[in-house]
Amino acid sequence: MSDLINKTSQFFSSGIIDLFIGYKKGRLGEGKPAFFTKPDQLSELIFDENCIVNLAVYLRKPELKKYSKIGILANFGTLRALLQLAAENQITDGQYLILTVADGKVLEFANLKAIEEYVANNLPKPNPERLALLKEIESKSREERWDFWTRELSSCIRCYACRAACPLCYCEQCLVECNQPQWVGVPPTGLGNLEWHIVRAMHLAGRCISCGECEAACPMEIPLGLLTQKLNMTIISNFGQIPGTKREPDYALSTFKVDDKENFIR
Amino acid sequence: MEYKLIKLEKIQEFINSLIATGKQVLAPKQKKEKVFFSLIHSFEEIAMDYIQTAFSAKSAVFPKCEELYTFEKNGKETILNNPQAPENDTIVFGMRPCDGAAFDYLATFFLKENPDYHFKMRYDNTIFVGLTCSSGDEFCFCSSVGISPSDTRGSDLMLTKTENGYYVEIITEKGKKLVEQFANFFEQIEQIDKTKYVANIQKRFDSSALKEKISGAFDWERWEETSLPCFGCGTCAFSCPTCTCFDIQDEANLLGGTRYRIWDTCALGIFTKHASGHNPREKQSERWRNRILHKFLYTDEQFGILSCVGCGRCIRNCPAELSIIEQVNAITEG
Amino acid sequence: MARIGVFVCHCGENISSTVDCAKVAEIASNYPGVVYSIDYKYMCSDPGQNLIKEAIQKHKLTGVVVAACSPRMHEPTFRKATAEAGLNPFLCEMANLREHCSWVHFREDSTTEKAAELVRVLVEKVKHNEELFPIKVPITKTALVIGGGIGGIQAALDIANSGHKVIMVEKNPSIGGKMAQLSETFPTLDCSQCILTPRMVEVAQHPNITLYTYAEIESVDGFIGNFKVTIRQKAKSVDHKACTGCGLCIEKCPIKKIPDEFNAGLGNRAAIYVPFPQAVPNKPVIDRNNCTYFLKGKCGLCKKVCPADAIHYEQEDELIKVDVGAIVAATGFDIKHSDFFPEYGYGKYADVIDGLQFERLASASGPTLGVLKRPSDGKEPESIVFIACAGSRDPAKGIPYCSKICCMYTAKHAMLFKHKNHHGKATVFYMDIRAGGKMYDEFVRRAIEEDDVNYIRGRVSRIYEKNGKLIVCGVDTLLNSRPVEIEADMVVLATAAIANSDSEELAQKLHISYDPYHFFSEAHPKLRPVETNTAGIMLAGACQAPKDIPDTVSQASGTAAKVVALFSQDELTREPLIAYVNNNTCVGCFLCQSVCPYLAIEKEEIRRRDGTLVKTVAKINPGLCQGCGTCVALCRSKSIDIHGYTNRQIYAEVSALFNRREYAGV
Amino acid sequence: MQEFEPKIVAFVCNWCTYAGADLAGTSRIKYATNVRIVRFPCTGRIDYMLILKAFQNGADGVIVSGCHPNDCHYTSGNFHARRRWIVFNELLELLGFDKRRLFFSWVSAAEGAKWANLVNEVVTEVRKLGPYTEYEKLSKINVNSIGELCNV
Repeated sequence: MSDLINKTSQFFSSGIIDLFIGYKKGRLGEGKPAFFTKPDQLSELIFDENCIVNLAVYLRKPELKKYSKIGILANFGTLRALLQLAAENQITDGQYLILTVADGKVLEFANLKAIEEYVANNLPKPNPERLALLKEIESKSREERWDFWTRELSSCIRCYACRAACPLCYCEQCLVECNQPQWVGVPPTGLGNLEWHIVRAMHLAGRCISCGECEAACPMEIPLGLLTQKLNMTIISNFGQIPGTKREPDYALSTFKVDDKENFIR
Repeated sequence: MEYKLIKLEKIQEFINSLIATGKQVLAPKQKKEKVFFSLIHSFEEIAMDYIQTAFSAKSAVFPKCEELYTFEKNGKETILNNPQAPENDTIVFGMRPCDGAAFDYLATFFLKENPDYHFKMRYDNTIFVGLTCSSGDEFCFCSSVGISPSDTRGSDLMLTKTENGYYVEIITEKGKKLVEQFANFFEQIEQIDKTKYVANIQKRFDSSALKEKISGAFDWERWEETSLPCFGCGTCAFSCPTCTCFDIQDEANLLGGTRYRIWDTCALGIFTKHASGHNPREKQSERWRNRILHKFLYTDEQFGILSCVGCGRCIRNCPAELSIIEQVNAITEG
Repeated sequence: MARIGVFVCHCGENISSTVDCAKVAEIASNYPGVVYSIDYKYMCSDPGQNLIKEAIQKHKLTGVVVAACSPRMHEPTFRKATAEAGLNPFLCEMANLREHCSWVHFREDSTTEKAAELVRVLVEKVKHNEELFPIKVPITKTALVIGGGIGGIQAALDIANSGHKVIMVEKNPSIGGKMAQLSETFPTLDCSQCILTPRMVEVAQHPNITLYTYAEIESVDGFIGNFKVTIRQKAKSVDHKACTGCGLCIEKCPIKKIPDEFNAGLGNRAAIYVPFPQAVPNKPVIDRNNCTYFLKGKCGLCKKVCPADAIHYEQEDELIKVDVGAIVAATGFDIKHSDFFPEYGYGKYADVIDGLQFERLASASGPTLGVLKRPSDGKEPESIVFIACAGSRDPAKGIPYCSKICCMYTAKHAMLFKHKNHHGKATVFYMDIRAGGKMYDEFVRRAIEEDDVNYIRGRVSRIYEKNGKLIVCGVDTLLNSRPVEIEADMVVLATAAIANSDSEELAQKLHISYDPYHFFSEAHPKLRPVETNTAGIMLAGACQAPKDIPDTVSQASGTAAKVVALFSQDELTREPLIAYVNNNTCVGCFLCQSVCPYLAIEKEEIRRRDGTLVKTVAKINPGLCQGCGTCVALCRSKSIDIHGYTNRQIYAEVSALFNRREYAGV
Repeated sequence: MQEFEPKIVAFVCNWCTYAGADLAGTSRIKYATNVRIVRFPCTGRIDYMLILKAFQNGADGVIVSGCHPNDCHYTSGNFHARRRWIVFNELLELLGFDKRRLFFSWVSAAEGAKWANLVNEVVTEVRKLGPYTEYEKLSKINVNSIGELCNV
């Protein structure tokens, strides 16, 4: 940790950064997001596997505009989010100082290409517990699945915390805020809630970098990450495109292959 | 004031009888890691052992999705239908004293000047059964905002767990009626000293120091810095027992439709966004400031009460672990 | 408030025989916003149209729904009528009561009910229609022709002769293309250069044509009528204005053993060279990759001998910017070379040659001055085997398509050989003979019957050398698949025609699509065969697919007609049913860019008055958008919409679908 | 009792299926009256949300149809649409949505008979399924409910 603090401190003292987004110890020992503007604050800086919040979500905050150069301590999800944001023209190469810690060593990424390589070499396998949960739901009958989701989604209060926590939900006007026409029912009825979660899943299909922040942020404990996870798996297996691994656009839903396979078109 | 005792083994029967007589019982229920107020169908569903629910029970009187009225076209005419009051009473069972105080606040907010038809309809039909806190956690701070963990404000009945069962204080007529209706579950008892059953909630901040600073805090220069971790999820407001902001939404087709009142939050950018596109609260720090000032200044100015009851939900639920306690202390320290 | 008129047509009895038109009109009169509703025998007739026009004016209609036949039939008619009454034509919609209702259902209540609902759907849509105006795009009346082969030449001359300016860009030092390399042409056996070179000269001398040879396309921006093209004029190292074309430099150049591209590698040329005697322009360029001066910094002989002082070693590539209104891609094709075929010796047998090499050997202007001599030892061959479909129609080789020209030129080659050597033995291995075309089959028959060419239907499996002969092992599938072995002095492979190696790169510069084989894609395989998907960019010749000369020339003239038609107007008028972006909500993710088949989505910077950048958003180029709406459905924040099928319109239609109570007139 | 008449909406592209339905008309091929066609420029324009909106507005079945692969008037709109449908279809599958009511097809401008058959098949299949009440019920869930969790 001292290596990380020393390095970050040097970035401050040499004037390379004037804001560093990292983590400090949270209430249960996990990392919570922390913003450092002076090197003497850095004694609180930590990084370990319990630092799970995706810090890329903060980059869109207008409050950060006043900082000339921002450093960010990126966990794996953050790195993928940064790549996807670059592919979507939201950040540029070299805009941020990007660090991570791997095997106890501080890594500074020279550019997005370096992140691409790092991500490619370290892509994790899907969490087996999640897969098992998904499988369990998928093995239910059609009616049971409908019932399961109707019940789960009825808890949704439409706080949109899932959206706020997602580093890729950066639209200035979310679809749910379009009211001419009103695409998604705003009242949290069963219908409006289903529509919202369909829209959220579809908008993240091919873009979701699987950081799990949406579900973590859900105050109602809805397993909504399963929806995006399922669509991601569909996209990877059908089209071979893995979101958040490339700095150039490679979006499954704006590309196609002439021989894309399906079995339901008559 | 009258006092009763309900034995531990009787409480189950009591609840089940409430349900059997058609009352809607809203009580704490476990879901995964959290406890929520939920409509229950039998006593077994109730989670009795909890420090605080994830959300308050405000949905009993302020549902997340409430019909204001329905409308339909009949030829050239448009017919409006107001909703009717629920036929049966609702029992909010097992809410903490801070939530009781919050219902007191809600009643002030909705009923003081222009009584809100829909709120009143539900409020009048709801019986609030409070439950004294026997323990608290580091996020509880009711004592800092003038509420005690055994406060009876806002409750119709107040329960305190003792060795012999639940000690019942009958606070209101409504509460008394309920006890009378189900008299066989209750035993007569003398007033007892609750102190030893009540949690000790430490003061987390100095409310008088805060009061001094807060009126000038709008221009405080640290709002941005202290709110940086907030990414605007709004969970604080949704889970807050006193947050009352709502949005009005119509759902309609060519034949008719419904006007709904739904929860809203000042944490969202669109909350204050004008039709012109201008947004007076452009940044999250401004929205965060609004929430803090609303809790500790604006309602004080308007109604003479703080709209923070120290339940600690906003801290427990915050994905970025922002703390209203730390925030208030920062303001007090300047 | 909307004031909608509904006009229900009986279409004689076509609609009214199964739909109660009067009832539909009556029901429609109760729809919210409908102020006038009437049925009539023939809406499209003059009195019918007048009915609409009068109602528009009398009832101050803000929208018109004509419930009649398919809009694909009469939408223009009724929109015109609407416009004549002073209402914007795009405020008129049609409900398809004939093709989609009366003709496909029996006379029953549900048919009338459906008709009334179809009307309601369109009434709700038209309430959200907006006034639209045709898009006008100014046109720069200059065409760019890329490629100076016969396709480019024909297109350029046709356009130039219609009075429009043409800029022609050719990457080689001379125009002429593949056709200039051919000896004779099928099916007439007339000399290729004899018919081509006058055209080449015409191009060079035409007052409307500006010719850039030894030049390539650097970049293309803009859209139909308004392309901005940058041409890279490669350094010729020779000042063509000063050069008299005397040829002294070529004579004195010490580097003379460079394989000659024009002669398909069968001859040599100097480092400073004119590709062939009839080249246009007939002035040399220096091949810097082979010139001693450029490689070693010494020599300079050509400069010393040049009487006109035209050699300029210091010349650099020049970027020339031109504005054009239309672009013709006529970049031609290439062929696979014999080294592509392991079974035929991977190019290790000098006497296994490709078709283009045979053309050069047979050409009077070729390295052997028209005497057929085999490359290995210069002997005149007595037996030649011609192998058709070398690579073509062979999925295993990655070339599943037919190269189209080989059947004919193989017959021609065999004939040319037989004409030069009457006693020679000509054998052709073929899969099928595809001789569709005027006088084509007759030509092949002549080769077989009159010139005694031996056609064997079968593939060649292997070629090997034995005692100075090439042994061609094949099979005759018409004789019980009997193996055959032919001794040959020379083998000519009709190798597959393929796209140019740089065609993909050029397609990307032009923003046009290409097929899996990198041939350029036409806009529609049947109905728009000369245009590309990018408006204003057309195709001529074999850059689209293998083609022979007549097909290339026809297509070039077709393309020229398209260009001239475009240039016949000062402004381009297009239907305004195209996509548009809401700058306020677009976040500039640009994921929509790749979804557009026409590459019409560009980037636009939104700046404050003081010039600071607010954000970059998508912008639909109205010149390129064709109105498919794929971007509209893709856009997450609904920041893109499309005129004529807006989100509000379609949503209103869907919302109006099933409201049975309304149908009953409640 | 009167037989249930399902309400079917068809979202079709202008160039293929709409024209194919026109051809069914000019060929006087009879089919069930239950279908209402909504015209789009291209299948690429069809938003999956509109499919849901159709069900919300009372459709018992929805047909989405356009040009066969490689036949798109705009060359690739249907390819993009197909990808979206593949993903959307998987989502509906996981959600337990009654996909038996959603039909995707390719009907070209020359396939008037295919169009008529498709409509008839869809009407028969959806008639067997009965009215789509499951979706309709959603709009009542949570209305005036006072519990936080599952209000179903």
